[in-house]
Parts: sequence; C-alpha cells; structure tokens
Amino acid sequence: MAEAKKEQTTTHKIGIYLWIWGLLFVLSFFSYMVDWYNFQGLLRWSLILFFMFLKAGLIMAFFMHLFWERYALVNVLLWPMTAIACFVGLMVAEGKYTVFSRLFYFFVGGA
Amino acid sequence: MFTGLLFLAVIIGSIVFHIWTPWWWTDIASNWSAMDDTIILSFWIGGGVFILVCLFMVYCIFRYQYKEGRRSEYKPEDKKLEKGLTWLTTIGVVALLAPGLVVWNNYIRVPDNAIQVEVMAWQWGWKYRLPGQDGKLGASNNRIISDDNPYGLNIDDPNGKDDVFVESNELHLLKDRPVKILLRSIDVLHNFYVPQFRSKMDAVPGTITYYWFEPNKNGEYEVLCAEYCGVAHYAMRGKVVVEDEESYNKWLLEQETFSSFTAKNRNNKLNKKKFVKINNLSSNKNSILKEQDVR
Amino acid sequence: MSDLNLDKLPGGFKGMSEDIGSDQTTFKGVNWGKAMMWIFLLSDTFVFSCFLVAYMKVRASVVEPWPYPSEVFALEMMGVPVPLLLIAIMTFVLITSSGTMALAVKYGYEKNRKMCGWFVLLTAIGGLTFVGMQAFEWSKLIFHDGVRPWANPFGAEQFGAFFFMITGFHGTHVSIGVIFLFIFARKVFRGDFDTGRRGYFTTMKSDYVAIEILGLYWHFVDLVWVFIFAFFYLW
Amino acid sequence: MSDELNINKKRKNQIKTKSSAASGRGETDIDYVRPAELPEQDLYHGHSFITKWIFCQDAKVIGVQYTLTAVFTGVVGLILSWMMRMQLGFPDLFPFLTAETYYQMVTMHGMIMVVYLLTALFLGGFGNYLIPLMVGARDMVFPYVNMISFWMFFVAVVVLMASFFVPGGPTGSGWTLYPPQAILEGTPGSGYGILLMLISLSLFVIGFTMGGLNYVITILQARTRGMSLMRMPLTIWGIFTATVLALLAFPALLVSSIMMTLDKVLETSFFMPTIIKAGEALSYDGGSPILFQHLFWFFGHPEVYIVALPAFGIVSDLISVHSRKNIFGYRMMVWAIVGIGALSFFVWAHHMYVSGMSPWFGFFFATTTLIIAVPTALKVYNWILTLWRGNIRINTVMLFCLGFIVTFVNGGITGIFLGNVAVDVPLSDTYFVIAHFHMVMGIAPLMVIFGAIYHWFPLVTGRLMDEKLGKWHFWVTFLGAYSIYFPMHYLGFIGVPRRYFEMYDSPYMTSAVGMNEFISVAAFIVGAAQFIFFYNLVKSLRLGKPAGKNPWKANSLEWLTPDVPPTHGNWGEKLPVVHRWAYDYGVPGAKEDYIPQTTAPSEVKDAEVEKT
Repeated sequence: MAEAKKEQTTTHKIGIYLWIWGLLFVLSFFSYMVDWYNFQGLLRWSLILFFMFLKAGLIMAFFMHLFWERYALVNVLLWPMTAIACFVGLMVAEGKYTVFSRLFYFFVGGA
Repeated sequence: MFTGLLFLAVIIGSIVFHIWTPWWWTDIASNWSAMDDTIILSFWIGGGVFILVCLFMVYCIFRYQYKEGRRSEYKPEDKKLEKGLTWLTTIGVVALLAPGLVVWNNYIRVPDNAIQVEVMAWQWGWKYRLPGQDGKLGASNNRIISDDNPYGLNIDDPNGKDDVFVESNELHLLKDRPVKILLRSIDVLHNFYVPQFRSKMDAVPGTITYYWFEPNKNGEYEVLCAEYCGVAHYAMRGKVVVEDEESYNKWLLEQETFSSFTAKNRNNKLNKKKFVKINNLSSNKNSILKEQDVR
Repeated sequence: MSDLNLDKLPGGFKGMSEDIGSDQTTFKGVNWGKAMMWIFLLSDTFVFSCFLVAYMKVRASVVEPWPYPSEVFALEMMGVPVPLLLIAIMTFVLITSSGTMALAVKYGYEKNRKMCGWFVLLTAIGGLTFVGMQAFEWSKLIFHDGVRPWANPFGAEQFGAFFFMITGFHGTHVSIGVIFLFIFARKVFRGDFDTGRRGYFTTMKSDYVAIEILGLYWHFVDLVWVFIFAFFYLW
Repeated sequence: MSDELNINKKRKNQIKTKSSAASGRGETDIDYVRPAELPEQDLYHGHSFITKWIFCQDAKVIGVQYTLTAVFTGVVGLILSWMMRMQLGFPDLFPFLTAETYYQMVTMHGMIMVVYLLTALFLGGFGNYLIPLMVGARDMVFPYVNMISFWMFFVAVVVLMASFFVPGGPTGSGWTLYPPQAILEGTPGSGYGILLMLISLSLFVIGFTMGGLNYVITILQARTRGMSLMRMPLTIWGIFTATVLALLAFPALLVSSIMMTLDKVLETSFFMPTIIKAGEALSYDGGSPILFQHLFWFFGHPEVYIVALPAFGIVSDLISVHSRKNIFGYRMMVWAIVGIGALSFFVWAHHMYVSGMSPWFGFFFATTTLIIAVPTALKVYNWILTLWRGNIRINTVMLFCLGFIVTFVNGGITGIFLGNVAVDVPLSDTYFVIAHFHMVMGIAPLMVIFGAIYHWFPLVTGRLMDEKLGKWHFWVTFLGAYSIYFPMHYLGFIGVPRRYFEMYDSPYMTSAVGMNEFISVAAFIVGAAQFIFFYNLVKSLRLGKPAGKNPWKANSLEWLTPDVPPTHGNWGEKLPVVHRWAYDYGVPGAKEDYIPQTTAPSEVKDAEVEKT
C-alpha cells in the first residue's frame, strides 16, 4: 500500500533545479538574440537548432528526470526519434523537389 | 490425408492456372520490356519459394500427423539452419532488388532526345500540349486558366507562343522516338496509364510530374486513369495513336497553336492583372531556382 | 513495491540489458502511471512532430513568400516595433512555470504538502497567464492584422493556417494541463496524497507520484513550445 | 465507493518453493524467488448489470465487447463487399448500384475492414482478453482508462455508421481519402460523409491510445514473477509490438485528419493547391496533395503491420500448441517481430512510387522494403519448421493455421513484386494490388482470427466449438477466398485498373468478364460460409461440449487459471510463478508431452529441458 511503499526516486538538491532554470532563461535569451541581431542563412539555422536542442535536452534530462532514469527507459524513449528523423530528412528533400518543380514549370518555363 | 491432398491440390492448381491462364499481359508496345523481365524474374524466384514452402508444409501434414503417444522432436533452435536460411533469403532478395533498381534508374532519367508532351488531366478527361518548333513548352499556371487561355499559359513566355494545343482526348505519338510525358492536373489526382506502355505516373495538381517511354509499335491504345479521381473515374478514357512520321506530321498540322488560338480570340480581353502577379514572383524566385537546379 | 533497491542494480548499458532481460518490470522503479505518461508523451511527440514536419514541408514548397515572423509578431513599444516581444514574454512565462513545476515535483517527492501545493498552484497560474497571452496574440492577429486560416495579408496563406493549428493544438495541451493543475492543487491542499484518498472516477488511491506524472506532462508542454518557438517564430 | 472495492490480499513477499531463479541469469534451481516488485492492484468489482457488463473495468469483458463491436462492423463490411461484387460481376443487373454508391461502398468496406475490424479485433479484442492472462497480471494496469478506450471506439463506430444516413451518404473517396478529391464535389459524400469519417478516425485514434497505453504498460511493467520478456508467448510479442507501432503511427493519421478537416471546413490550403472547377479557380492555393500521402502512409504502412504482427504472434502459438512442438527458433521469431516493427517506419513511401513524389525516393524505399522481406521470410520458415517432426493435430485450429501459411506466403511474395520499385510501376493501381493486399492482410489475418476464436473459445465460454461445422467453415472459406484472389492477380497483369465501377468496354479487357463473374460467385459463397461460423458460435455457446481445464494441453498461462473461464482478477489468491517459456512440448524425459509454464523444474526432474 501507499504508506508501506518505499521511496522510489531519489530526491535532488534544490540547487540543480535553480541552475537549470537559470540556464533555460539564458538560452532562451540567446535564441531571441539570434533574431534580434538578424543573423541570416546557415548561421541562423544552426544557432536556432543548437539552442533549441540544448534547451530541449536540459528540460528532458533534468526537469523530466531522464538523466536519473535507468537506461532501459531512456533508450525506449529516444530510439523512436530515428523514425521522425528519417521522416524529417525525407520531407526536406521532398519540399525542395516540389518547390523546384513548381518554379521550374510554372514560372520559368522552357521545359 | 484428406487435408494434405486438398492443400496439394491448391498448390498444383495454382501452378496449372499460371501455366494455362488465358489472362496475361497485353503485348508490350514500348521500350519497357525490362519491367516485364523483372516481373518474370520475381515470378521465378517468388513462385519457387511459394511452391517449396507449401510442398514442405504438405509433406509435414502427411508425415507428421497426430499419433497418440508419439513425441515431437525437442529442438528449440538450430543456429546453422537459421543462419543458412537467412543468407539464402538475403541472396534471393538482392537478386530481386538489384535489377529493379537498375530499371528504375532508367525510368527516372529521361533521354535528351525525348519529345516533351504535356498531358493535362481534368475531371474527367484528357487534353494535351505539344511544344512547337522550338521544342520547348511555355510556363503554365493553373491560376490563369480561363476561356481565353485554356492551358493557363504565361503570355509573356516566348517558349509558349508556338505550343500546340490538342483539345481532344486523342494523342498521337511518333514511333521509336522517346517521349517525356509531363503530367499536369487542374483539379485532383489522375494517372495517365496505357497498359501496353507499362509505365505510369500520377498527375498531381500544384506540381508537374513526369515519366518517359519510347513507343515502338504502331497502333491505337486506350488511355486509362489509374488514380481514383471521383465518381466518373472509370469513364476517364483517352486514346493514344502511335504512328510513323508522315501521318504524325499531318495530324500535327491540323492542331491549333497558342498564337493562332489567341489571334482568334483577340477581341477578348485577357486578364492582365493575374499575369503581373505571376511575373513579379518569377523574378523573385529565379535565384532560388538556380540554387536548387540540381539536374 | 517492496524491497527493490535501485542502487543495488547495475547501471548503464549493462543495467539496461539486465532490466530488459528481467522479469516483472522492464523499467525498474518506474510507477505504472509514470511509465504510461512517458509512453503517452512519446506518442504525443509524434503528433507534434507530424504537425511540424507538415508545416516545414509546406513552407518549403510554397512559391509565395513566407511572412517574416519577427515582423508579424512584433509589438509596438513606445512607438518602436519590438520583434517577437510578446513571444519572448510568453516563453519567459512558460519556462517560469516549468521551473515552479520542477520544484513542485521536488516537494512532492519529499511529501511536503504545503510547498508542493503552492508550487502546483503557481504553475497553474503561470499556465493560465500563458493561455491568456496566447488569446491576446490570436485576437491581435485576427482582428488587427486580418490573418485568417485561409488567407493573410503578408504572403503565403498557409502561414495563418499552420499558425492557428499548431499554436492552437499546443494551447489546448496547455489548457488541459492548467485544468489538471488546479484540480491537483486542490487535491494536494486537501491532503489526498497523504491519506491516499481514492479518485472519484478511477477509484485508484492517490499518491504523490501523481504530481510527478503531472510534472512530466507540463514539462512536455514546455518542451513542445521550445520547438514551436524555434521553428515557427525564429526560423 | 471505496466499500465496493475488494482489495486483494497482500501477497507474501517471498514464496519458499524450490524453483529456478526468476531472473534471466539462472538456469539451475535456486531456493528463492525474487521478491515482488509489483504493487498490489486494486480491482473494481462491478455489482450491478451496468458495472458488470456495460461499463465494466474487467479487461476480459472489454475484450469481448471490442470483439463483438468489431465483428459487427466486419459484417457490415462483408455486406458492402457483396454489393461491390454484384456490380463488378454482373453490371447493369442491379439498377440501385450507381457509381456513387459503388464508390461509397468501396471506401467504407476498406476503412471498416482495416481499421474498425482488424485493428480493433486484434489489439482491442485479443489484446484485452489475452494480455493480462498471458503475462500473469490481474488486469490491465489502468482498468478505468481501458474501459473509456472501448467506449471511445464504440462512439467512433457509431459516428462511422451514422455517415450512412447523412445527406450525401458516406464518403466515397477510397479508403486512402486522398485529397483534393476527398473533399471536393465530384466525389460522393464530400460533404458530411468525409467529415464524419475524419471525426470517427480521430475518435478511434484517441480511444485506441488509451487502450494501447494500457497494453504496453501491462506487458512492460505488470508481468508476474518469472515472466521475463523472453518467456512471453509470441502472441504477446506480436500484440505488444503492434501496439507500440500503433501508438507511434496513429499520430500521423490524427494529424492528417485534423488538417483535412480544416481544409474542408475552414478552406485552409494544407493539401489543396490551385484547383479549377467548372472553369473557375477555387479559393485554395499552394498546398501539397503529396504531403497528405506521406502522412497517410507514415501511418498506413505501420498499420499493415499493426494487423499482421498480432496475426504472426497468434499463429505461432497456435501452430506450436497443435503440432505439439516447441516453436522453432523462438528468439529469431521475437527479433523478427521487433525488427519488422522497427523497419515498418522506414518504408512508407513504397505505396507512392507512382505518386509523383521525388523520384529519388524510389531507391531508398525499394531497398528498405525488400530488407523487411528477410525477417518475414524467416518467420515463414520457422512456422513450417515447427510443423516438421511435430505431432500435428489436424483440427479446425490447425487447418486455419495451414490456410494462413499458404495465403500469407502467396501474398507476401506478391508484396515483393510491389515493393520492388520498377516491378511496381506496371502493377500499381491495378487488380494485382487488390489481390495482393487482400491475400496478405485480408485473408491471412482472418484465417488467424478464425483459428484463434476456435482455439480460445473454450477459454472464454468453457465450451468447445463444433469441429465438423468448423471444418466446413474452413474449407469453404479457404478454397473460396483463394479462388477469389489468386486469379485476381492475373486481372492485374492484363492491366485492369482498380476502383473501376464498370470496365468491360476496353478491347483488351473483354476476356476478363468471365473471370469477374466467377470471382463474384465465389465471393458470395465465401461470405455466406461465414454464417456457418456464426451459427457454430451461437450453437456452441449453449450446446457445445464442456471443455474443462486446458482442453488443448497448452503451456501458456491463460489456460492455468484456477477458474475456467477465468473470473475477475484472473488468479485467485496468488499470482502464478513462471519457470519456463511457453513452448516446452515433447520434452524428452517428461511424463506428459507438455510442461506448463508454472511447472517448477523440480517437478519434472528427468526432463531434458534446454535453457530458455
């Protein structure tokens, strides 16, 4: 029963939460700055993705306690993302192909 | 006993049906005999596996039918056998896949001397557009389709001026000359399919798709729509005539060109506004296009 | 759950293969409800991924210019348009609420009823603020800028459609979360988790682990916002 | 409310029996069993008719509810298929069959059979009934959510059936619901019909997610002592993997449904490019129809395996039990199931070779698709190797298994045709495709479903089904269905396109008329034969021979409950303790030719059991 149950998850010091919390604000500020300074092109995209994944990673690892979970759970949660990665990759290719065909046949002509 | 015999009959029946079937593909009329070859290859390999597996099953039914008191063999695994079967299957799969990929590679690479033909699909019928003397089709856009401009051609595109309109469901093609079919749809998905040519591809509104083939047999062929496109899908038929140069040219001369069509309709005011919008866009996007011109 | 001592089990990949090879539970020390929430979040990740993939695919293939989000979402501050100001504040609010939720979970572990309850309540208020700001953002776009799902004055018409659909779907998640946060705040203060009172519908015993499960959901909502912020507002 | 609860007696932490170690590491007898890690489960026992049979939280009742609802929709689907065959075999004979109704029937038949019959029956029906029993749990981990899951499904079915009665009728856009035509005039049911379909699908997804989470967590977190993953029956492996696939694939369906609903209702342009209707451009602009196909098949291909994998798992168990032999290569079977499931997320666009997507995708998807053929073929080998040197009972269950092997191998091989990109080009969108998928995911899984019902009917009701009627049912169904779909491939070779309401005026197709008539007659007979089955079901329910405990002499846990049929809570006082895999048949040295999973090694001292 509930009262007989042993504590399953170890508690953590409050400091770590506050640290991550602060880091999230800083990272959000940085990604906002990407827009503020109006970086363009590859630099913009890579910075956006970098900050995005860093923030997501921090939230998952510490706020959602994935860092302290056993590998069985972590792996079960992360491997399916390869399917999404594949989907994303192929849709990038597909999007490029579509816009290419549209511009080529609808605007340039001379096919 | 009875069970085994009936299953045996099913397998033998399948083989017999396959050998003596009166239902088989139509005579091929294009260069894609390689597709037929890959099908036959799949038949040999796949059919062989089917027969072997089923015969083995029937053998087991006969040989190991239930007998009171008999024990089955206790052998949970046989690593060697399993490994052997894995390799055998892998080899079979590679043998099937490799030729398929080679044929597909040919299918998506259009030869340089191919004639462009635009197939314009609509609910429910076909229209065609051929390039004129310059061998090029003008830019088109469904947005600007109107009575005066049934193909939605950009009037500022010089390539489009001499384009030939075929406003019937009958298309003529030159024998032994590759054609690149450019598929265009103004409403929903369609699919330009002539069984004798083996090849097909969907026409998708909002983009242009293509495939190519080389008709190599004179004759008249029926065009079927092979992608469900609404209630009259089954009635969306057309005709392709493959013929020699002489009669082809005669047919070509009878068709109308874009300029002659516009001349006829000169009195009608064209919708200028839409063209302006389209042209502005095209200059903006030229740079993107260059970047992505991977061909 | 009796004498299972997680510290004695091997960790890392060795632990993983042993966990998977073991009997009874695959995720050692993970409560049923928590495991269920994790798998649900995995499924929900696929939902949001599909939305975002669809958005990126369409955005990549339209020929009309895509509106520049930092201009569309700019706010006038003292006569100067500040790009993405509201969005920045919304991000700030959501991260704040995520932090308070993390603390609520921490105090939940410690069975600290008071602190846990207050932080859950704070989180709920943060979430409510977020939803309110989103409502403001929507109404500004609709009534002030004239953006509609089927059209917008800035360019490609899918802009409005994807914006309303994705933020709407995310906002629905936030709203559901807020409702549950308020319910759970009440439950915490009432002491349900200390007495193990049974749920009205489910007849299941209440336990502080519910706060952790709710926390997972709430952090997930924040996580999704990180991606929406990057892909929709910054990209 | 809490006084209605029966809290099961707290189990002892340690059971002092001489038994092998429950964990994976031990093969020798050890004197202890690991302490239980599972929390005690509260079960809500219903007391009134409503809480016992309608809003019931017992997974077994929910399983039966799922099964009955799914079978009901299946009968609707069967009747629709009859009407389609009436038109195709004998056109013009039935004036009430117009093109509109024909396409509506095609669509509803497809959707009902794939989603509302097969998915719901395998996962909702068999999953609910068998998972707790086979892994040794008292119930699903969250019975309340499980109950809601069924009622969501029920509402989804009601919404789906309601579309038959709205103005314009149900949608007639084909089960793939491709836009733009699905939501444009020119397709029957493009008004209310398609909307109800999309709503029904969304409800189904939501309901299924609730159930699916239960199945997954029950299998992962609530197994009994000694039941490691590698001791689970393959049935559970199949259902488990399929459920995981469903949880990850249905989101794509949900998303595409939502987006298409918005396209329909709000005239957004997600999937809708510029469209000219009656000479006028509609308000849509710039959308991408192919995107829908990608989303749909990102769901749709895993969906094929959502149907196939439970069938694989169940048939493995049936073959093993009834040929009195251990399943051959159990570990390979498990890895094949998991591998097929994982790969199924990387092959979706093989349904789209001729859709006009980027042509370079053909190489990628043909390769991944044919890779899947390897584990699938291995499964087939293992099934027939299980028969080999077995002691095969030729009863109705085994007949259905054999029928499954024949139809599945046949359909699997035609799948290799269609997965291989260049071979697919001439065959796609023809009757070859119809023949292929009916063989592989219509007839083959149905064979398993029938086999499974004959097999587990004694467990559910305590009575055996009639063997004689069962054999008749099998032979008519199997031979009939085979003679429907085997010749149909050849219609595809001729080039007959699918989804044609009427097709005979093409010069080269006239030879197919006779075959179409034959196929239709066969379809009527096969459909009618199902009523033998229903008769058998009802008759055996009341008059069947009492089965007693474990009538098939099977090893797996579901037959080892203290009560037959099992009661709520399944196991009485104590949960079972598992000592071995479920396939110890014909073990040399053992007294009987089967050793149930709960038998401790010390009880069968002389048996030469291999390490499992």
